[in-house]
Amino acid sequence: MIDFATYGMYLAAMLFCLGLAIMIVKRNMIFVLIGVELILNAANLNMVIFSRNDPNLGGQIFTIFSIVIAAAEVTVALAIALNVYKYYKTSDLDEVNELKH
Amino acid sequence: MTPIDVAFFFFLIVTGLAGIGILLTRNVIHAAMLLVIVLLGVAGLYVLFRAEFAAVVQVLIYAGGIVVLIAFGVMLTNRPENGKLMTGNHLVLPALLVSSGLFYYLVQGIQLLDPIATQQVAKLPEDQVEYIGAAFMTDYIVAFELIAFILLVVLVGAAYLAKHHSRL
Amino acid sequence: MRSVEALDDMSTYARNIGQAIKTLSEGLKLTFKYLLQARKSREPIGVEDPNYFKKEEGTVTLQYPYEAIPVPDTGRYRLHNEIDDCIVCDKCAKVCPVDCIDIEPIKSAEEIGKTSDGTPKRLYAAKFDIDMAKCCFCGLCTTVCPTECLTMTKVYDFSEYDVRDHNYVFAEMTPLEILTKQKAYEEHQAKKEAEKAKTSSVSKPVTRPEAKVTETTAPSEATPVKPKFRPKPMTKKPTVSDEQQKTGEGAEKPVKAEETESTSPAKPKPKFRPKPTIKQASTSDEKKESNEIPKPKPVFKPKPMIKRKPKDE
Amino acid sequence: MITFLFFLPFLLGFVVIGVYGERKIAAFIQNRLGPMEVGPKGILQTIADLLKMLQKEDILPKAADGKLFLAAPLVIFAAVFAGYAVLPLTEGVAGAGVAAGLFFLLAIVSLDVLGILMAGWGSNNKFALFGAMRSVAQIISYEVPLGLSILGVVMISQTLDLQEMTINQGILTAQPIYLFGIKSLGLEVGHIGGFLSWNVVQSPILIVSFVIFFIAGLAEANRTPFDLPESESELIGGYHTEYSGFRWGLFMLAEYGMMLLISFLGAILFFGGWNTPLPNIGTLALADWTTGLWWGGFWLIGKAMVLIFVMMWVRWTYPRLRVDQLMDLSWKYLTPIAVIVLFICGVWRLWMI
Repeated sequence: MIDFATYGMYLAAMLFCLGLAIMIVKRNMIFVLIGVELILNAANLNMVIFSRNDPNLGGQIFTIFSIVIAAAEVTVALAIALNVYKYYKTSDLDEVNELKH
Repeated sequence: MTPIDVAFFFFLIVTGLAGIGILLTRNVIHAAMLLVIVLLGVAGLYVLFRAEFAAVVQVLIYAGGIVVLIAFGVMLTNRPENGKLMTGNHLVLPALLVSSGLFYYLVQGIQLLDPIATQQVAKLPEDQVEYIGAAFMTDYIVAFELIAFILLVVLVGAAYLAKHHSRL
Repeated sequence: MRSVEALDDMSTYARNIGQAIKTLSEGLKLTFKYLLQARKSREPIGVEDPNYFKKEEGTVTLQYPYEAIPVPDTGRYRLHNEIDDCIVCDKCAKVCPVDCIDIEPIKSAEEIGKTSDGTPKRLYAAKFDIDMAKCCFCGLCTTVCPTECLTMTKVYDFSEYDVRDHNYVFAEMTPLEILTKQKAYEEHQAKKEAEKAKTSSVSKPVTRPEAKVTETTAPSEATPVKPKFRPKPMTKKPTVSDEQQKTGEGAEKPVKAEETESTSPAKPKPKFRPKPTIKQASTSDEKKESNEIPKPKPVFKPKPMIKRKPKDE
Repeated sequence: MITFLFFLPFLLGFVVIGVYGERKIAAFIQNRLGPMEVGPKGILQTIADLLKMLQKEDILPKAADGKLFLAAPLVIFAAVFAGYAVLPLTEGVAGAGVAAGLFFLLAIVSLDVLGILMAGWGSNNKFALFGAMRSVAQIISYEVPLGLSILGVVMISQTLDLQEMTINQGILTAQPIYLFGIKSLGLEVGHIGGFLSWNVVQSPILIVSFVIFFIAGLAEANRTPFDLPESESELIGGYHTEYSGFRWGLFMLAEYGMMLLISFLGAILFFGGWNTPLPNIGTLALADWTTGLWWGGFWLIGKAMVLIFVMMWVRWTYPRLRVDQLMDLSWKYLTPIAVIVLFICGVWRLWMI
């Protein structure tokens, strides 16, 4: 029997670190958003893995909650990104450094 | 290797490679499409970890909804340079240091876990969909209603934010 | 006030829905009716048929190559020239508004034959091309034709793969024949010149007209401009058209006419439809005129004739 | 696996017949004859077209984003075809027995949006991009009324498993079925079967639901009157402007596959799936006689074909909508009505059945 759970957790850790690296490395707003999604997915994957041991399916249920929240978060983030782009004419986060309106 | 093992490692490897691909690519649209692969791979892993409902939700909301939103966002907020949407990298070294260090410690942590304990599979409810539906309406009713409320707020808020304003 | 407006809005909303359902179902009913009518189909009946305009239901298309609406007997579509009746008068080419007829005549020393209505022929048609791609089907050429050899036929489907195939060649002389005819005429002229030179002391009135004739041969009947304008291969053979086959066969008369020196393309003799010989008298009159007119003003020779002729009719 | 082996050839065959049927129906509605040349009555026309299409060059535009461009048709087709995995074909023969089958179907079909987006963006052509943007906006918008109308059915039949849902609409059900779903009438029609036990008859409010489902399904399949993603007259063909040969064929295959999927789904959700429409009348046990393995497949495909015909009929009747009308229809009309119907379905389930 292959230890699915451990491999899954390795993958989750890897996704988390990839997401972190993407958030730091990339300068584009959308890329940062993608990194956030990866981190959320890593967390969800871990929850699902451990939910296997839970007859109450708590992990799964919270995964679903987290997915829905992620959808809401992306929507708002994109609306903000759209506005930032409209104002600064760029989607590069380094150039968006003034608080002035 | 049973077919399930093959499927498991297939999803595992595809997900990992696509994730690395996102880090390496400089094309935003390619990154979004690789994100779809990651999300579908994770959904496949959900199925193998006996969470079919979560997998379907993942496909429906993440792959079908969020990525499309992201792709739309890319198209609306980026100016293509000679046909491609490219973005620069910076702080490569610190990022690699931080993330690989974190990865090292996470792997250490995972190895500390009792492998036997993680393999014990509890007896899950027969009809997961029914069980989850009931749980939403009983044990998790507060969270459920909160989510509904948040979604409503987000719907209104995003529409307001994205509306054409001369000033915010 | 506001509630009234809201009520109003709601009623328009409901009305919209009701209207949508009504109109959509009506549209579906209509198309379904047509779908059912498709069992009936239009028959290939001609315009003479009293039921022609009564067929309102069912599919209106005919499977064209297999079934076609009969063409009325008076249908005027593709031009056809009965080359044996043609006196190569060039009227059709002159009257054509789109210049689709291209004629190249060769003069002959003597009368080379008669058309079926008795008009004497004095010109060989080295080239008689009608470019149906240019033709505008006005029918003017058929009205001016003195011998009624140029007609519009009932053939209406003459599509081709190559636009050049729309150029119908009616002349049937081979290049060799053309050369020999030209040569014969030149020799004839030369002979005349020689005779003239011999009898140079003879009174002028005799020589004058003949000198004129020699001059006019080169720009014979105002055509020399055209060949330059449209250099078409004269030997071009249009693909399969019954007209063409007819004209190809109709090498009879020229052969007879030129017994003396022709290399005689002995082809099977065609049978000719007897041509209506109604206007024999008038056309022959004009023919004579045309022979006389060149004397005073050769360059514009056929012009007055063309104008006069429609008036005659 | 059985359904996979069945549906792939079936889909290919259906596309051939469907294109021919579409052209014939279009012709008849427009007083024409349609294809008549290839084969008797033009039956082989589609096959000839197919052969021509397969011989064409697979063109990759120079400025296109190669990877996205080449992968897009495959993604679209795979997404649509994956939807077939959970369809119950006949009695006892169903695809993957996923408990959340219907949910899975909705999820996987929504993936073809990505393929369209990839095609539109990858082509690097403004018409393709316009078409893709329109298409994505349209599909996402119409997923809302589609989902809501399906949710009503799910509420009434209390399951997400399509096979179970089908069983509950025929004589094989274990549950009692009341006429029009009204218990107080006291007419138990479960043993009569036939069309009386279909969902639309079990709870007549689902007729409204079906209309919404059908309209939204048309929009999902990018069919006229909602074909403005590919509107030839303005966008040259929308997101598949740049495609040629076999990849273009995959788009067509996906479109017809989507049509067929929506038709199957409509038949299963509202018209009893593989259940016979003939009821048992006393000793004349028509329903019993016409229920079985082969009958099931026959009835399901027959019902789907009727719906396909209606789609084609609609296509050749109505003009194309404008973008704002499209959005108005989805958000101002279909979605509110779907919500109301959903509410009524809940009430119906609680009090009537």
